[in-house]
Amino acid sequence: MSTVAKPSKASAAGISADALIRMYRQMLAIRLFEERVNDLYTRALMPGLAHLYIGEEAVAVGICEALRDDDYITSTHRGHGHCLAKGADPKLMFAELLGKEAGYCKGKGGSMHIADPATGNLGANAIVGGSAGIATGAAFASKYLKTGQVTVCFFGEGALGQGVLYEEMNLAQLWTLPVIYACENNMYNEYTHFSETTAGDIIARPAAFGMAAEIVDGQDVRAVYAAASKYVERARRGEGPAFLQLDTYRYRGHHVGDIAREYYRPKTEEQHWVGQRDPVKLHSEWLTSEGIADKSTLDRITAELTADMDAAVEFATSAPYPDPSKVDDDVYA
Amino acid sequence: MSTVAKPSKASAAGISADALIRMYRQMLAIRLFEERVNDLYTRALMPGLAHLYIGEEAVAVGICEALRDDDYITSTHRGHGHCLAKGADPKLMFAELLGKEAGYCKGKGGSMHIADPATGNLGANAIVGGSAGIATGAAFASKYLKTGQVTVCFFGEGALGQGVLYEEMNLAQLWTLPVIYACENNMYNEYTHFSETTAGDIIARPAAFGMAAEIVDGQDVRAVYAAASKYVERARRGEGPAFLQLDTYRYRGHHVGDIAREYYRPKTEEQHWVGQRDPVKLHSEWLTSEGIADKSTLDRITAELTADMDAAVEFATSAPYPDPSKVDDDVYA
Amino acid sequence: MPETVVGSTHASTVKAREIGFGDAVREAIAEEMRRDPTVVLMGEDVAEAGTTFKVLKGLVEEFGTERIIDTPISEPGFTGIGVGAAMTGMRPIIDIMFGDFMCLIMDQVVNQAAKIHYMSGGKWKCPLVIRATMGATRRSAAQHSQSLHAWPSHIPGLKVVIPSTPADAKGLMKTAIRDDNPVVFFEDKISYTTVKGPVPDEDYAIPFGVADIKRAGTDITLVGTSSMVQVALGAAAMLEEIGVNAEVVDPRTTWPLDEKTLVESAKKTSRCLVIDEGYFRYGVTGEMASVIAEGAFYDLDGPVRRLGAKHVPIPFSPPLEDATVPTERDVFELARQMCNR
Amino acid sequence: MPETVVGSTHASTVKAREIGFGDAVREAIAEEMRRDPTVVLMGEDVAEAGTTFKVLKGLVEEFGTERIIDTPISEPGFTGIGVGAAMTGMRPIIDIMFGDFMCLIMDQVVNQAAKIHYMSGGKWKCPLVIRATMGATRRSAAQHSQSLHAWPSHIPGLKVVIPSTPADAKGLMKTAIRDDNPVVFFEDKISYTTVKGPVPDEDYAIPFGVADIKRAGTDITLVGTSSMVQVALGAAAMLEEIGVNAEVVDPRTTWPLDEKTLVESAKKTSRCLVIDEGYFRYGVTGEMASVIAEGAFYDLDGPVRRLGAKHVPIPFSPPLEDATVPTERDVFELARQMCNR
Ligand SMILES: Cc1ncc(C[n+]2csc(CCOP(=O)(O)OP(=O)(O)O)c2C)c(N)n1
Ligand SMILES: Cc1ncc(C[n+]2csc(CCOP(=O)(O)OP(=O)(O)O)c2C)c(N)n1
Ligand SMILES: [Mg+2]
Ligand SMILES: [Mg+2]
Repeated sequence: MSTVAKPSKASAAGISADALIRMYRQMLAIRLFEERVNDLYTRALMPGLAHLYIGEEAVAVGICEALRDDDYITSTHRGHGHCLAKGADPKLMFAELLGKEAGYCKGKGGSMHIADPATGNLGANAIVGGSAGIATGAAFASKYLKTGQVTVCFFGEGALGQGVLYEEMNLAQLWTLPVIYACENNMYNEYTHFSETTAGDIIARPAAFGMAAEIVDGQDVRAVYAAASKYVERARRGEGPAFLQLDTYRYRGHHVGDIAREYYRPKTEEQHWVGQRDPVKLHSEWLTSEGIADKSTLDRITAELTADMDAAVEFATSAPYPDPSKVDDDVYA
Repeated sequence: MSTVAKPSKASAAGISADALIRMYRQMLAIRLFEERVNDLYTRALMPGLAHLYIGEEAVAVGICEALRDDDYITSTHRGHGHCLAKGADPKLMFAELLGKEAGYCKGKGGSMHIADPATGNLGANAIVGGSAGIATGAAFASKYLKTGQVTVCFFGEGALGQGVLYEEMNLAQLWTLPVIYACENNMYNEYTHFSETTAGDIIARPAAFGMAAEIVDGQDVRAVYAAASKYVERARRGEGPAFLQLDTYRYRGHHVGDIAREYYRPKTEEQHWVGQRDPVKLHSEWLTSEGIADKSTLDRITAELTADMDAAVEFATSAPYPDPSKVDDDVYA
Repeated sequence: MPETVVGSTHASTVKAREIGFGDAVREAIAEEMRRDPTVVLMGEDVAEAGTTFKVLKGLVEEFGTERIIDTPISEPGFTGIGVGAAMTGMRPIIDIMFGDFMCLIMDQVVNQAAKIHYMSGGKWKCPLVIRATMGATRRSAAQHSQSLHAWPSHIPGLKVVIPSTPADAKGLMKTAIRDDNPVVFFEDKISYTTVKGPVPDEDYAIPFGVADIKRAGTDITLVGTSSMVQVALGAAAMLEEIGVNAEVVDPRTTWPLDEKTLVESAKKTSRCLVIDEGYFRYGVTGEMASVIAEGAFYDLDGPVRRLGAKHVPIPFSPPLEDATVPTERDVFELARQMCNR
Repeated sequence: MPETVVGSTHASTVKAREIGFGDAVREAIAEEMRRDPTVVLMGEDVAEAGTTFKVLKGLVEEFGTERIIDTPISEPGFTGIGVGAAMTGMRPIIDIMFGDFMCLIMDQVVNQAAKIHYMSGGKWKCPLVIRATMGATRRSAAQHSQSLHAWPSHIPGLKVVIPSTPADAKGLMKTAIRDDNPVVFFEDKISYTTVKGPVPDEDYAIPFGVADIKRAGTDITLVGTSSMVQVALGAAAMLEEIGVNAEVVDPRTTWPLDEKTLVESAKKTSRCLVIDEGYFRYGVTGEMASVIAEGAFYDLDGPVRRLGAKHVPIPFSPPLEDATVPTERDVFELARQMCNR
């Protein structure tokens, strides 16, 4: 990013203007990416389903901004945002979503399995809670190999239902592993409100293992970044794992086909979050009001990203499918 | 029990003399039973292995004294004590331990699988944490069928490593199920001290789900009974589950063959618990010092139980094995 | 309670309605819930949402949230509850959204539910139904497309149902719910949208261990399971055109297995091909083919042959995924070759 | 690093020592840990206790608790750590005390470890070894006696090893640790106390997918796995006495499977019996028998026959348990019958 900002409250809060604008760009990239996913689905160009991250962008972006390139993440069925925030190329992502040979996984993974060693992405996971072990294991390796890497395990609050998560938290705390459990609390497990599935307070669960834990406003990218930075650096110093509860909201359906949602959540609730708590809007307003970026800068970013995303979609739609004979490749290393 | 006691601190504490003496008898029964198990093993009369409950008697007895006959329990690999405390017949137990047709499970279960509908025993379980689901499910059924039954799920502190336990605690608390999670903290998971396997405080874990939880001196049968009564009646009233952490100690090896233990726990520690904290001795001393039972009463109980147990062993050793053709029976109901 | 127990080919002989595969399952569950108040169903998003596949829509309205129960995302946890409740007077149905999640509940199913009757010397019973889905071709990728029915079929103490038609699904689900043992019931999820068929109006149940001859023939036996029954029937139609008269046999339950019908059919036709949608290796075709080969060896013209899904994780990309599951053409080609045409 | 890759019958041709089955496994692990610092082993009571079976005694003294790691009783948890660590530069060995606990870790093994290479289009690797035990006759009852090797054998992406001798166990464990894929390695736990054998002094590894002819013969092929190899050899000795010369073939790995050696042997002898200690139905014998029947059909005198454990949960009582596992006499009787003696 070229815009250099004058000193402001933001840099006073210890975040550089570069970082602040980069976070805006990344959130917007996710938003534009996901809108195109929805569009591809609606136009019946995308096989299967996809779970959109729209509304939750500040979580992935704020956290990944706190990571090194070689740090690891694990992701979920709702993984496009994590993937992009960690540095993935939208072209290769769209290609994967469409099942094309040029995709990150040669079309073998699809929306729920994008993985990319180059950006430290250990993979999205279609098993709820299924990546808790992988993330904790990567942290184990980083500690054993003394690489200084930190791993972030993203998961939805629904994963609190999976026992393996508690096994991993116990192990991570016992062995002081550099892993951050990032619980994206968007309040719904598919079509069920989390209060119907969750006894007690979420945050009490990691705390029960003696783990550092904090509730963060997941719509405020700066707050997310600040909390993530604190615990990532702590983990990197060898002081152990942490748990972040990131309160957020998914604006769209559980998946692209989930249109009629009123039987499980009220329209007014959606309107509140979309209207009052949009992370992209909130951050862009803050950036301009603080004088860190002016409207023209933000407009230019939007234009750039729109062009990029459209080109990426074009690349993906015109890319070839893998030859059926490739089905037998990659079963074994 | 015939001895009627004069009013005392005990009945002031709300426990009848009958109950107090019955608890002594039950603890002693377990002690004598287990000594004979060890003897059978040493004389190579018992197939497989057994995990002795010696030292932990007050836990099973204090809890089961608080239960109705039709309440349920689930038990563990270290299950003889639970089984006896819930009312099992030593004859049929010994027969099962020796793999005889007359045993509780026709010899098919053995030491780790004694089960008995007549005494509400849903079964011992050789999978650590494996009965958490069964116990919670029985509580679910009792609530649904409005039977007023309560289920106690016994498990060792090692089972805190099993994720399914957290799933069950969450479900039990959410659905207000009448189940008591009785965590027998004897400080060792086989040959590993629990502090090497357990991050944070045990009691914080149920508390994280909003569950009622209490630490109890597991060597004090009256304390165990008092706590169990409180939470069992609470559960029976429909006020939900509870978790008891019962601090205790196993005097013998993890199993009968675990003789040389100094590499994982010091002799002095064993001596302390055996010498200072023996639940049978503590309770018998209290009974006599309070004048609830005199030495001759206790001696008579010892004599009776010794005769019973010896007869039970005799019954079991002389009972026939099942015919090999029976192997195909009972696979399906 | 009026009830007809019917075996094979009933659907063509009684008054029937045309309904979908999922509807048939729902009807069976609803009817059993009406008949027996101890039947409850629990799983993720089964109540208001009526499952992710919308198959149970309407049940919560009739039976309430006390009996159609939404759970946390705790497959081992609520399966365990099912086991305990089944032992203590209830007949729970546990809904496992994707059969792939069977991986999470094997301890509850295999070490607990399947064994408690035997381990207790016959004293405790566990009348539990595990409903799970199976099947690929929905572009759901490797963790949402598996057909793992071979696993429970390997475990003594379990019964395993893999219905292929609405009528079978309904009649077998009723038997599953009434059975005193743990039953794993696999529904091919593509059937929800692609399979319709006649279902008798009357109350009926189909016994386990009775194979159904879905098409009588003389030249070759095609043993098909679940979605592969439809594929076998399609291939049979193609074979007809080249003068090969194929018999299509649907075992309907992998355990108990109707060995007699399988063997008799193979003896009659002297050629047999077994087709299943699970991973090819160490799957159910190996057992079925062995049973048939052992029983019909001296009547066979050639070895029993097998087709399963390719032995690869299920890929996402449509052309790749489509290459993994046996097709009508695959079956036709192999059968043709076996018949020397 | 000097290393000899040897296939079958090496043990008889090189300088060797007589050691126990468990010692062989420990030696393999120790040697690989010396050679590669990224190899670590974790499980319950593996360090000071050297496992419940005492098989790994001494390793923690050499490698320290950083590399021989005691875990909580969290099989899914530490298996998951193994998967993640394997993906990020290590070669972990996960110790699953009793194979029955495989039921707890199938999600980690099947949905994660086995699929990550494929799902990522070949980008991530998972060089993980899962050591688990199998086998009955120890009076350990239904939850501690199962032989569940059929399950992972069914899953593409996994390799599965079932060694029968110390030499094989050592050579195959080395290959398992060096393999870039998840490998499930089953040790028959009764072997720890009952099986001793010659193990080459030199450093060697045995490739996967190479069956070993444990005894050459001409009249009947006995395919035995794990503990059943010894049973087959015992039966072969009995058969010898009645003039039947049996060949005993040990596949050593269920996947990859050395189909060629199995089929060639059956073609040569014209009779084949497959023996395995897992539950009989839908177990590994079905696949092996089918492969052999398909490949050798026209050379066979009769159907390929199979023996497995009885299809019942493993009972505790000695006379009952002993009735579940195929014995030398069972194999002898069936083989004799197959040879019309
Ligand atoms: C083990 C498992 N159970 C169930 C599912 C089906 N499923 C997919 S997403 C989902 C809800 C997840 O909710 P949450 O973890 O809060 O994530 P969100 O979708 O809200 O981001 C469910 C139940 C699954 N994929 N894996
Ligand atoms: C799932 C599982 N993992 C491991 C074992 C082996 N094992 C049997 S008892 C035991 C230790 C149990 O410790 P704890 O729960 O504290 O009970 P205790 O023996 O102290 O009574 C272990 C690891 C098992 N039976 N089940
Ligand atoms: Mg959510
Ligand atoms: Mg303990």
